[in-house]
Amino acid sequence: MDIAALQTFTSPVVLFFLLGLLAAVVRSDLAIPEAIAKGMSLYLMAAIGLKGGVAVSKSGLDATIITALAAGIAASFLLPFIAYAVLKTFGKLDRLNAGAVAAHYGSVSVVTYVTAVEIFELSAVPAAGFMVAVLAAMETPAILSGLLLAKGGSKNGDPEERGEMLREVFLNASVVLLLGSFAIGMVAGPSGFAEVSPFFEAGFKGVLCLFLLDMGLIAARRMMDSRAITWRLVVIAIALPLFNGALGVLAGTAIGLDVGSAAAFGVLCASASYIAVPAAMRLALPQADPGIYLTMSLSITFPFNILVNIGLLTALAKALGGMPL
Amino acid sequence: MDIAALQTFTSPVVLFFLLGLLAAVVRSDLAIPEAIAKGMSLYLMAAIGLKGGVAVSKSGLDATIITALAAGIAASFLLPFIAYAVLKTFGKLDRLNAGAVAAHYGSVSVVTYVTAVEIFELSAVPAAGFMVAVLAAMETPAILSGLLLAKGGSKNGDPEERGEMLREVFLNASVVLLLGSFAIGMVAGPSGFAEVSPFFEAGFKGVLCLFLLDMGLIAARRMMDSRAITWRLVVIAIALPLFNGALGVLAGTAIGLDVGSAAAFGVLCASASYIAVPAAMRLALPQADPGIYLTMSLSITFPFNILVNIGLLTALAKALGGMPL
Amino acid sequence: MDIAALQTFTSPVVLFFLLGLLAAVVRSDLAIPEAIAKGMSLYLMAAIGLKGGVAVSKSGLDATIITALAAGIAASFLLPFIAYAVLKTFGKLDRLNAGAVAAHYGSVSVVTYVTAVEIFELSAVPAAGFMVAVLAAMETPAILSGLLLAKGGSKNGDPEERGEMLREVFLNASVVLLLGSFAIGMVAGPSGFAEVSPFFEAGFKGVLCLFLLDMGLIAARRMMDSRAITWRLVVIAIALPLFNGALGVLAGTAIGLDVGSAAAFGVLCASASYIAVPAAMRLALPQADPGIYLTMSLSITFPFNILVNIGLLTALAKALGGMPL
Amino acid sequence: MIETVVRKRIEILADTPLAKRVTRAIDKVEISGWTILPVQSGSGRDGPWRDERVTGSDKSLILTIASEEKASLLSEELVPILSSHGLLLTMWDVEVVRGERF
Amino acid sequence: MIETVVRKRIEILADTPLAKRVTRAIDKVEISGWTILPVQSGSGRDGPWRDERVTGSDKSLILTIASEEKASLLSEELVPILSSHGLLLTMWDVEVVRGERF
Amino acid sequence: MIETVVRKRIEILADTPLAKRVTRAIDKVEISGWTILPVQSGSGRDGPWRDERVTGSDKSLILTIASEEKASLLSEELVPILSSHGLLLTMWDVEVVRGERF
Ligand SMILES: Nc1ncnc2c1ncn2[C@@H]1O[C@H](COP(=O)(O)O)[C@@H](O)[C@H]1O
Ligand SMILES: Nc1ncnc2c1ncn2[C@@H]1O[C@H](COP(=O)(O)O)[C@@H](O)[C@H]1O
Ligand SMILES: Nc1ncnc2c1ncn2[C@@H]1O[C@H](COP(=O)(O)O)[C@@H](O)[C@H]1O
Ligand code: NA
Ligand code: NA
Ligand code: NA
Repeated sequence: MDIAALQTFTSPVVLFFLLGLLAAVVRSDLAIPEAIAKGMSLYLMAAIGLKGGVAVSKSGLDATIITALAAGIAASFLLPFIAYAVLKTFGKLDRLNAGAVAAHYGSVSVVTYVTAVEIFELSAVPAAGFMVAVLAAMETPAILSGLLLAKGGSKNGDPEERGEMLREVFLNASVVLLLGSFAIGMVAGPSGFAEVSPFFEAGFKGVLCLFLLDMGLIAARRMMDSRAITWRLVVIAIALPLFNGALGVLAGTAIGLDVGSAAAFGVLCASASYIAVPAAMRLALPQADPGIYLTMSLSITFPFNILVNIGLLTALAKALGGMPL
Repeated sequence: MDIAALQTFTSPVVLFFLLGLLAAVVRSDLAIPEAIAKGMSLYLMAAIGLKGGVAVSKSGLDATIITALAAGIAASFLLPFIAYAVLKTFGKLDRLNAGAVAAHYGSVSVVTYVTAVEIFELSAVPAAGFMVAVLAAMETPAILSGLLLAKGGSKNGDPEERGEMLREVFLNASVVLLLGSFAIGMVAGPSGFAEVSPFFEAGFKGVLCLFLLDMGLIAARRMMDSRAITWRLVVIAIALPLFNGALGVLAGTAIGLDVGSAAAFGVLCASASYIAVPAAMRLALPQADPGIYLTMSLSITFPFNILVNIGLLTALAKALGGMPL
Repeated sequence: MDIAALQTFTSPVVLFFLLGLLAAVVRSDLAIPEAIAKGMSLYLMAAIGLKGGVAVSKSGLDATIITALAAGIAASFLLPFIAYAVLKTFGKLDRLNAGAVAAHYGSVSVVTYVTAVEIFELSAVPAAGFMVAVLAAMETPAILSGLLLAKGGSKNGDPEERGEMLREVFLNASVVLLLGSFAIGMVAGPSGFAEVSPFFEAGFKGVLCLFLLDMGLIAARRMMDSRAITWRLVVIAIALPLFNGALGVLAGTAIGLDVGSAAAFGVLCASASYIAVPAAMRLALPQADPGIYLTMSLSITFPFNILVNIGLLTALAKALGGMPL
Repeated sequence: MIETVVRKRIEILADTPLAKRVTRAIDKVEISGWTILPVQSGSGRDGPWRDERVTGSDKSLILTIASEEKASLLSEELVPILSSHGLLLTMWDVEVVRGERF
Repeated sequence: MIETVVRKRIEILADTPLAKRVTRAIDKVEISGWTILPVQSGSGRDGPWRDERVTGSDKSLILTIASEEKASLLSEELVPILSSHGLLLTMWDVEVVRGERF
Repeated sequence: MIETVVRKRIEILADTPLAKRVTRAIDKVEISGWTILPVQSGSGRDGPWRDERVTGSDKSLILTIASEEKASLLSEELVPILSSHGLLLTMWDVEVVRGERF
C-alpha cells in the first residue's frame, strides 16, 4: 500500500474508529448519547450534500453525471442479485434472510462514503461533487430488489400498505436530506456557502471523528452480542465488498469517471447500508433476522471497508487510471 | 423587492427552512432529535445575547436604549389588545382562546429575530446590539395582557399559584439566557469575546440552518395535523404580522432608531412567540386550545415572517429612513 | 490576587458558570438537555486528550512524565486517607459515608482541570501536555482507597462481582476516552491534528462556556435540594481543596514540574470527582448517601475550585517557582 | 371519595417504524387517544439490542386506555401483525379518573 | 417465597410544565416518593402532538406507589386540576417488595 | 375473541449502573426477555434527583413479563440487592397476547 494508505492509520478519523472498536472489546461503558449520534449523522449528510452541490454549481452539469446516476441506480438494483445467489448457496441462508441481506449490499453507507472522501483527499484524488447525488440515488433501489428476491412472486400484504411502504422508502430521511442539501448547495453556490462554511466545512472532520468513535463502539458491541453469525457469513461480508468494490471501480473507470470518482463509485458499490435498509426491512420483512443483516453490514463490512477496502479501491482506481500508486 | 430581498432566497438559512417545510409536506420521516433542537436553540440565544452585549460594550449605553426598551415593553403589553379585538370579532374565537392567541402576538420569536438579523446584514443595515435586550424585554409582558383579556376581571385560582406562575413566566429560560449572556457580553467585551468567537460567531449561521430545517419540519407537520384552524384564523395569522410589523417599523423610526434597528423592532412586533407563551398558557389557561394558538404562531405567522415579512419590513424601514431600496 | 486572576472574572467561561448558579438560585427553569451535556463532556475529554497527546508528540517523553504519573497515582491513593480522618472526626460521618466521600476527594474532576488549563493560559503559565495522562491516571486509584476505608477488612460480596466492578472502574468511559484520545494525539501528531483542530481546538472554549452554564445550574439546584449537609461538611468541602491543592502544588514543584504543571497538579489534587466515583459508589457502596458525597463534591468543592481555588493555586505555584505574581 | 371507572390499559411494545401502524389501528377502532414512551434497550429471542436509533430500528412503547370492548377490537385489529412483527401486547384493568371520555 | 404487600400504583400523564404541581401534591399527602418518565408523542381530543419539547410543552408520566388511603387523598388533592388541565390518571393494585416503606 | 394468557408483569426501578445486574438475574432465571425504559427524575427518602446522567447515576425502569413461577424466582434472585441497593420492585397480573413465549 502506498504512503497515502499508510497515512490512513495516522488520521484521527480512522484512529477514533479503532478506539471505539477497542473500547467496546474491553467492555468499557463508553457511549455517545443516541440523540448526539443522530444529530452528528444529520450534520454529516447536510454537509456533504451542501459541498457536493456547491462543487456542481461551480463545475456545471454535463453528461457524465447522467451516466454516473444511471450506473449507480443500475448497480443498486443489480448487486443484490449477485449477493442473493452467494448468500443462498455458500451462505446457506433461507430465501427471506438472503433477500434481506442482499438489499443491504446493493444499497450504500453514507459514513463509509464520507470517510472515503476524506481519504481520497489525503491521496490527492478528490471525487467529483456530483457523486453525492449518486450516493443518494443508490440508497433505495436495492430495497426493491431485496423484497423481490425475498418474497419471490408472492403478493401478500395489502396494496395500500405496500404503497405506503414504498413512499416511506423513497422519501426516507437520508435521501431527502442528501438531495435537499445538494440542491441548496447548487442554488446557494460558493458565495452562499461561504456564510456557513465555518460550520459545515471546518467542523466536518472533527465531527466525523466522534461519529466514527460511536460507530466503532456499536459495531464491536453488536459483533460480541451476535448469535446468528456463521463463518460462512463472515467470509461473505468480506468477499462481497471486495468483489462489488472492484466491479464498481471498473465500471466507474469504464464510463469515464476521473480516478477519485471511480474510486468513490467503487466504495459505494462496496458499502452496505445499516440505516435506511434495516428500517425498511423491519417493516417489510419483519421475519428476517436483524441479528444477521445488521451484524454483517455494520460489524463486518463497515469496519472492513473503513480500515482496508477504501485503501485497496483507491489503489485500484489509480492503477486503472494510469497513476503512480 | 430589492436585490437583498432576492438574495434571501439563495441564502442557505432560508433554503434549509424551505427544505424542512417540503420534507414534511411529502411526509418524509426526516426529524431532528429534540435534545439537539433544544441545544441549538440555547446556543442561538447565548450567541445573540453575547454578541449584543459585546456590541453595547463597544458603543456604550445611551438614551436610545432606554427609549427602545420602553417602547418594546409597551408594544408587548398593548399589541395583544389589538389582536384580541380582531380575534374575537373577525376570528370568531371565544374569550379564552382569543386571549391566549393574543398573548402570542404581543410576545416575540427569538428565531425570527435571529433570522432577520442575518438578512439585515446581507442588506447592509445591521441592527444595534441593544436590540437583543429589547427582544428579551418583549417576551413576557404580553403574557399578562393575554391573561387579563382571557380571564376578564375574574380572580379564580389561589394567589400562591398565581404568584408562582408569574415568577416562572418572568424567569423563563429564554429571558434568563438572553439577558444573562447579554450581560456576559458586556462584561467580557471584545477581548473576552475573542476567545469564544470561533464557537459563538463562526458556527452561528450553520446552526441556524439546521435549526430552521427543524422548524420547517415542525411548522408544516403541525399545519397538516391541525383540525381547529379556520380560514378566518389563517387571514389573521398573516394580517397581524403585517400590521404589527408596520406599526413597529413606524414606531422604531419615530423614536429615532437607525434603519436596521427600526426594521428589527418591526420584526419583533410582527413575530409571535411559540416557546415561552405556549408553555405559560398550558399552566395558566389550560382550557385554551394549543391546536389554535400554536398552529397560528408556529405554522402560519412564523413561515410568513421568515419568507416574506422580514423582506417587506426591511424595505419599509429603508424607505422611511430615506435609503434606496 | 494578580491581574490574571482578576481576568478570570471577565472570562466568559467563568461568567457562564456564575450565570448558571444564579439562574438556579432564582429558580429559573433554564436547563440543558442531558444528552447535550453528556455530548459536551465527551467532546471536552476528547479535545484535551488530543491536545495533550499532540503536545507530547512534539516535546517527546522524558523522565518527568513518569515521575508525574507516579506522583499522581500515589496522591489519588493517599489523599482519601487524610479526607477520611477529617470526615470521621470533625465531619462526624459514619465509616461508610466517610469512605465514600473520601474516594471523591482523591479522584479528580475533568472540568475543573479543563477550566484551570484555560486560566493558566491567561496567566501565561501553560501546563505540560502530559498532565492529561496524569489526570486520567488519578481518576480511579482513589476508588480503591475509599472502598478499603468504608468496608474495613470485611470481604462481603461475591468475588465475581468484585472483579467485575473493578474492571468497570478501571475501564470507565472517561479514563478510556482521555487515554484513547491522548494516544491518538501522540500518533497523529501536529499534522494529523491540524485536520481536526477547527473542531477540537477553535470550538473548545465556547463549548466549555455552555458546559459550565449547565454545571452551575446542576450544582446550585443540588445544593438547594440538599437535606443532609451540615456546616461541618461545608467547612470540609472548602478546607480539603485548599489543603490538598497546596500539597499538590508543593509536591509538583518538588518533583521538578514547571510552574504551570505544578499548578495543574495542585488543581488535580484539589478537585473532587463527581462522575466516575459517584457511579462506582452506587454499585459498591449503595448504602452511602449520594446526598452527602455528590453535594459536597459538586455543589461546594467544584464551584469553590472554579471561582477561587484555581486562582490561589496558580499564585502559589508562581510564588514557589520564583515568578512575579 | 372521587369516582373512578374501570378500563383496560393496553401497552404495546413495537419497533418504532411500526408504531404508526399500531396507532392507526387505535384510531380506527375509535379509542380516544394514545401515548408513546421511548424505550432504551432490551433483549428477546434475538439477543440484546441497544443504541438502535442510529440504525433506525429502536422500539417504542405505545400505551392506550380503552373500554373492554374497544380493547378487544384493538387486539383483533392487530392480530395480523402481532406475531409476524414481534409485537408484545399486555393489558390489564385500571381505575381511571375522568373515565367518561374513554 | 418473598413477602410482598399490595399497594396502589398511580400513573398520571400531564403537561411537563404541570408536573411540578402534581409532585407537590404527592409530597403534600406524604407519599414516600415519585418517579417521572419521559413521553415522546401522543394523540387525544386535540389531535396528535410530538416534538413539543421545542415549544416547551411536552408531556411527562408521573408514577407513584402509595397505600390505598394515600392514593385517594392524592386523587382528591388533584381534583381541581384533573379536568381543567387535562390530566390522565390511572391507578391499579400491584404487589410491592420491601413494601413497608410505602 | 383473541386468546390471552395471564402472566406477571414486573417493573424494577434501579440506578442505571445496576441495571446490568438486574438483567443478568432475569437471564439467569430464564425469563424470555426484558425491556429498559429511561427515567427522567424522581424523589425518595434522599430527596429529589434529576439531571443525574451527567454524574453517571440516573435511574432506569426494567420491565419484564414472566410466568408467576419465574417471577418469584426472579424476586428471590434479587433479594440480596433489593434493599441494599434501593431497588423498587412492583409486580401485577396482566393478560398477554401471544403468551405462549413467556
Ligand atoms: N385513551 C388514551 N390512552 C392513552 N393516552 C391518551 C388517551 N387519551 C388521551 N391520551 C393522552 O393524553 C393527551 C391529552 O389528551 P386529551 O385530553 O384528550 O387532549 C393526549 O395527547 C395523549 O397523549
Ligand atoms: N413511592 C414511590 N413511588 C414511586 N417512585 C418512588 C417512590 N419512592 C421512591 N421512588 C423512586 O425510587 C428512588 C429511590 O427512592 P429511595 O430509595 O426512597 O431513595 C426515588 O428517587 C424515586 O425515583
Ligand atoms: N419477557 C419479556 N419481558 C419484557 N420484554 C420482552 C420480553 N421478551 C421480549 N421482550 C422485548 O421484546 C423485544 C422483542 O422480543 P423477541 O420478539 O423475543 O425478539 C425484545 O428485544 C425485548 O425488548
Ligand atoms: Na453497495
Ligand atoms: Na410580536
Ligand atoms: Na483530588
